[in-house]
Amino acid sequence: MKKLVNSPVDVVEEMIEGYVMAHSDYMSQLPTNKRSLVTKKTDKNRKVGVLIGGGSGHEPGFMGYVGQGMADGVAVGNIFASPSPDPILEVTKSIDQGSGVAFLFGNYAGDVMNFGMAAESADLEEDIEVRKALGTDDVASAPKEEKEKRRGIAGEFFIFKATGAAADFGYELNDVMRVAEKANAQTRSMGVGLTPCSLPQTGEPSFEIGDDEMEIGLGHHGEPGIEKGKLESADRVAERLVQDILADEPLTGGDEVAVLVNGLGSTPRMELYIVYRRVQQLLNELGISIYRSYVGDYITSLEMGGCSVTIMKLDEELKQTVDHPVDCPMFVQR
Amino acid sequence: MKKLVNSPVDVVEEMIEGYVMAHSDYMSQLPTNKRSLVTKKTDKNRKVGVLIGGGSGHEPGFMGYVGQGMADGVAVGNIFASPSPDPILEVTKSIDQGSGVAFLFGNYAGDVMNFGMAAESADLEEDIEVRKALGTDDVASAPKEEKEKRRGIAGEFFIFKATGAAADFGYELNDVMRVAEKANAQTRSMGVGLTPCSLPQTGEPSFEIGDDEMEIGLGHHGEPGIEKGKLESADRVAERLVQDILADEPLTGGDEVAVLVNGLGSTPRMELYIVYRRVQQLLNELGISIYRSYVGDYITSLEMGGCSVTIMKLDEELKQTVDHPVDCPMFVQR
Amino acid sequence: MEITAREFKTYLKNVITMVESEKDYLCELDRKIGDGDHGITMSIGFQAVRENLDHELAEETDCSKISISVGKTFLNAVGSSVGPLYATGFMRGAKQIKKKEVLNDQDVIAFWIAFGNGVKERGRAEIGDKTMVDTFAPFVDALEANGKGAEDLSTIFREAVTKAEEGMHSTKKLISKKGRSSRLGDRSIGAQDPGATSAYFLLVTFLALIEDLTQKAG
Amino acid sequence: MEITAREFKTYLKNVITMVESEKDYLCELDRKIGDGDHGITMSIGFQAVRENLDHELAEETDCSKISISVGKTFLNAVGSSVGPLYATGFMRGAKQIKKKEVLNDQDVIAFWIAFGNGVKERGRAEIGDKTMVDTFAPFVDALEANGKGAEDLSTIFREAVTKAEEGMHSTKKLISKKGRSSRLGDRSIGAQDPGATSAYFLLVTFLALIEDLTQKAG
Ligand SMILES: Nc1ncnc2c1ncn2[C@@H]1O[C@H](COP(=O)(O)OP(=O)(O)O)[C@@H](O)[C@H]1O
Ligand SMILES: Nc1ncnc2c1ncn2[C@@H]1O[C@H](COP(=O)(O)OP(=O)(O)O)[C@@H](O)[C@H]1O
Ligand SMILES: [Mg+2]
Ligand SMILES: [Mg+2]
Ligand SMILES: [Mg+2]
Ligand SMILES: [Mg+2]
Repeated sequence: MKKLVNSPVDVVEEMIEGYVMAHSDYMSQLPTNKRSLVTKKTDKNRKVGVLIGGGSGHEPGFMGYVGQGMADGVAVGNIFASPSPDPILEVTKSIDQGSGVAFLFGNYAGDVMNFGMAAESADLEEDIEVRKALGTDDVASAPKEEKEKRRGIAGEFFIFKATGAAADFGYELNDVMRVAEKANAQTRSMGVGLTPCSLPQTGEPSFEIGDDEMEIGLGHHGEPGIEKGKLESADRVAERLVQDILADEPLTGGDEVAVLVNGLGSTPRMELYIVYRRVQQLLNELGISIYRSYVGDYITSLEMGGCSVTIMKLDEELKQTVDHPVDCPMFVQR
Repeated sequence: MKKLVNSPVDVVEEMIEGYVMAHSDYMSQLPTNKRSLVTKKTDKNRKVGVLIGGGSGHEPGFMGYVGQGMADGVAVGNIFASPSPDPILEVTKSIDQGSGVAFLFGNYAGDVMNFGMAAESADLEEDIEVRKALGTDDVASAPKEEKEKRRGIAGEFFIFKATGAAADFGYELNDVMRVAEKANAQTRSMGVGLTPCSLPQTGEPSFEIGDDEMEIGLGHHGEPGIEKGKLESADRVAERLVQDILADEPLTGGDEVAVLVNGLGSTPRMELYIVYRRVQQLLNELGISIYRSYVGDYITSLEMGGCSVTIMKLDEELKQTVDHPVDCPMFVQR
Repeated sequence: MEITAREFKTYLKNVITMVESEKDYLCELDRKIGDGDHGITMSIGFQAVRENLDHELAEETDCSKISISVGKTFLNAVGSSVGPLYATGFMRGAKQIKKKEVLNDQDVIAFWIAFGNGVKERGRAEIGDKTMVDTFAPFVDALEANGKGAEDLSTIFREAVTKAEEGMHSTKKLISKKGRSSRLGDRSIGAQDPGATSAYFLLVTFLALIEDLTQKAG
Repeated sequence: MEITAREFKTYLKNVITMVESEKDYLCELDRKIGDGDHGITMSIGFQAVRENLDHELAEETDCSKISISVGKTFLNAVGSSVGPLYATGFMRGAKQIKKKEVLNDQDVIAFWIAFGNGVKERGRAEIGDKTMVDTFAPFVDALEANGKGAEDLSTIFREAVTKAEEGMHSTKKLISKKGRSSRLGDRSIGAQDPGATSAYFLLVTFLALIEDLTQKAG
């Protein structure tokens, strides 16, 4: 597949360079590690540092969400690969204000190990209190009984947003983590893939798929889904995704939710809004009201085609976090 | 090509429905014409109405730019087709506050005729003063000597932004149009296409292209470019695009510019930032400083692959317009 | 020859059928030099016209009103370039046949001359710009030259459509000067203009109606 | 048998070569059940190790320090899942050969037992989870069972690598329980685990070194 790159080996470094150049008023790259980026804009109420991270190739995830109202810093991994402990540790040292740091990342073997090792070093070597909250929103990735095995996909956006807001509210680490965990517990996602992506180094499609097929419940690293199905209409896809989410966590009339219809990379907004339309119809039919919606490319898989639906059930506190303004290079909310 | 749609015939209507549902706090659809959308948020200083429009399939262009700080309303056409005069006229009637309306659209035969007919009706039937500013930023679309024949592509974003800001400054129609025309005169774009898009109704790729080829100077309706070339590295592509822009309007050391690296639909942000990196390097080498940059999907062609570079030369007034905050469903700037 | 409102509607229905069957071909032509939608646009427009004929116009017997309504419906449904062009054609044509429930030879000729000139005025294109004007202009010239003569409508119209066809084919070797394809410059050479093609289909379908009616009368 | 620091580095260089030649194959395996990058990750990691060997480690003669440095370099370059896994292997192995410039048979066995156990502890995977532990666990078991016996290193290691190979093949029929591929459930059956495969390559390359040295000595 075609890419606008120089050498595949340099894509991550060059992307970061371009990103920091384009948003020099927002971002700085730490001198200690070029994979460590921190914000230049922090709310003065904030005590607890918020660190996010993971593989690259998910832009705007994750570096796009560093800024006011969301994360203080990010550790950037290779494409679809967790960052190593070193850049995580450097960000941690840079953003800690003495009240500890929240690590937010998706529940993937690599991330668990690397962030775990960094957290250990932060504690032992730097005496910084680190707490971790893992995104596990993908209902397709494990059955309900093994919820702790689930992966994080687009729903991580809601976790970053909620946690960033909690930090801006001036909460202490305990409360910041309580909000992070609540946001994750209340958030569920389900995705569908139409076309694969390809890594710059191999150029090979990440999965084989027929012209009339779709991957249901796929991850956001170009992995195949849990099931291959016939390609269906936008309405049927929306129904399937919403059904799977509601089967996992039944919502009832009167509930309020935030909704994210996330594009995986190459799906036009036109299609995302067509999907959104049906999602809202379905929820409204059940008496569930949508407090706020997000439609667009929030966490992608390079140029993969398809989308996911994420529903976060809200209480008063989460509503406040949803409403909280944000100013990041790739996401702004007033 | 695969699409997440229901019937291809309904895509535009369903997209608009989903859009208005998702952003009901921002947008309303006029009862008189379902292709007419107007903002619910207007700056109280604004006297002159700003109307944008064009074909759909360019999302966030154009409906995504209706809101505070940009346009008051949009007329939505079929995919890659100008809206007809009726929705344009309805929006005009709705947003006019008695001080006239600015029509902003790209210089395409269809748009010129339809917006022209609507402007005539607004004048004759409704006694509303309408002035038109056409986007002609695409340097590839005609030689310098026939500048008035040039098409509008991604640079229209800068025109919308500048004109919206001018309206918010409380300017009268004359001054709003002066800013619109200045913004257009100072803005140049040049694009490159790697992969075609396809219309939902045909599913056929919009152009044939080899695995190692790119279309240089292409339009944003999936049209072929002015020239087919070998696919080159991101740096070489950035150099070619910047060169073509500078050859058209030489910039000199000390000049300040706004830059937009625009994705055409399926090009990952990673690649856009790699292109941006080289663009900034080139401009900085010439002593040109980048006042503000935008990198992302601003005006797309469905799922087309590729990007364009836009450079707007700034004076003090245009800088103010660039800095002016915006709150639209698909674009927010603080 | 006389063409009733009912037959005028038959013509429009034949156009609808023709557009559906040539839709892919028109898109194919537009993909080469434009944005690939010409067949779709024609189809969307004439499907709206079909609705219109089936409902609002079901009882309408004034050919002029039918033509105005068709023009407006087409325009509202498509916008685009062809929307204003064909809509203007239908509106200007309508002016020539005001309040007529039956069209005679001179009405038909006047209608189509006004139609063709309307398109040209709206688009401000000249012959040789590689647009539908390359189909309409020689067609209008032929009608103007022979329209007042002694030949029957069928012969006059056939000759004019032959000129239209030549005009359509001539677009192949032209460099585009107007519309979306003009950006291509030399790359537009070799491709036939989609609008010139749909224009020819509009005309040849009318010719078929005339020939059909002549045969029935004869 | 004795393995000098220089020979230990030769081993690492052989691994680098092996990784480059098996890169596409490892990606291919990872595409089936993971994210398709395992070969790339291994290559990025061992290219960084190559840099390291050529510069920082060029004069280093302490096998333990070499192993620590390789582990850290690999980890820093890749992160990912294999980063912590193999890095932990190299670090734990290093602990067994502290300050040694030359490794004897028992050192080698201790190194690899610690390496395999380190991977297992870091990943918290069990045998049968369809990971590289399916390669390492039977390999470690074999070394532990035979390591103190009378046979020569070459024979002991060859047997252990045979077990590793069987372990690697066993992953084909397993349902993944750990790592990226676990989401696939039943769909993961039939595909060989990429990490189990690269682990086997690490071991079989070491076997080749031993056999090479044995031959030279013999
Ligand atoms: N200014 C013009 N005058 C006459 N015909 C034009 C003009 N501009 C475009 N056309 C015709 O319109 C056709 C394209 O129509 P269509 O594909 O429906 O519109 P669009 O270009 O907006 O996609 C062209 O092939 C050409 O014949
Ligand atoms: N918890 C674990 N324990 C042991 N090995 C694991 C574990 N998780 C993953 N692996 C191994 O890592 C391999 C994948 O490595 P790689 O593709 O480099 O990382 P990633 O999954 O982050 O893309 C798997 O094939 C598996 O053998
Ligand atoms: Mg990976
Ligand atoms: Mg069009
Ligand atoms: Mg067209
Ligand atoms: Mg992998």
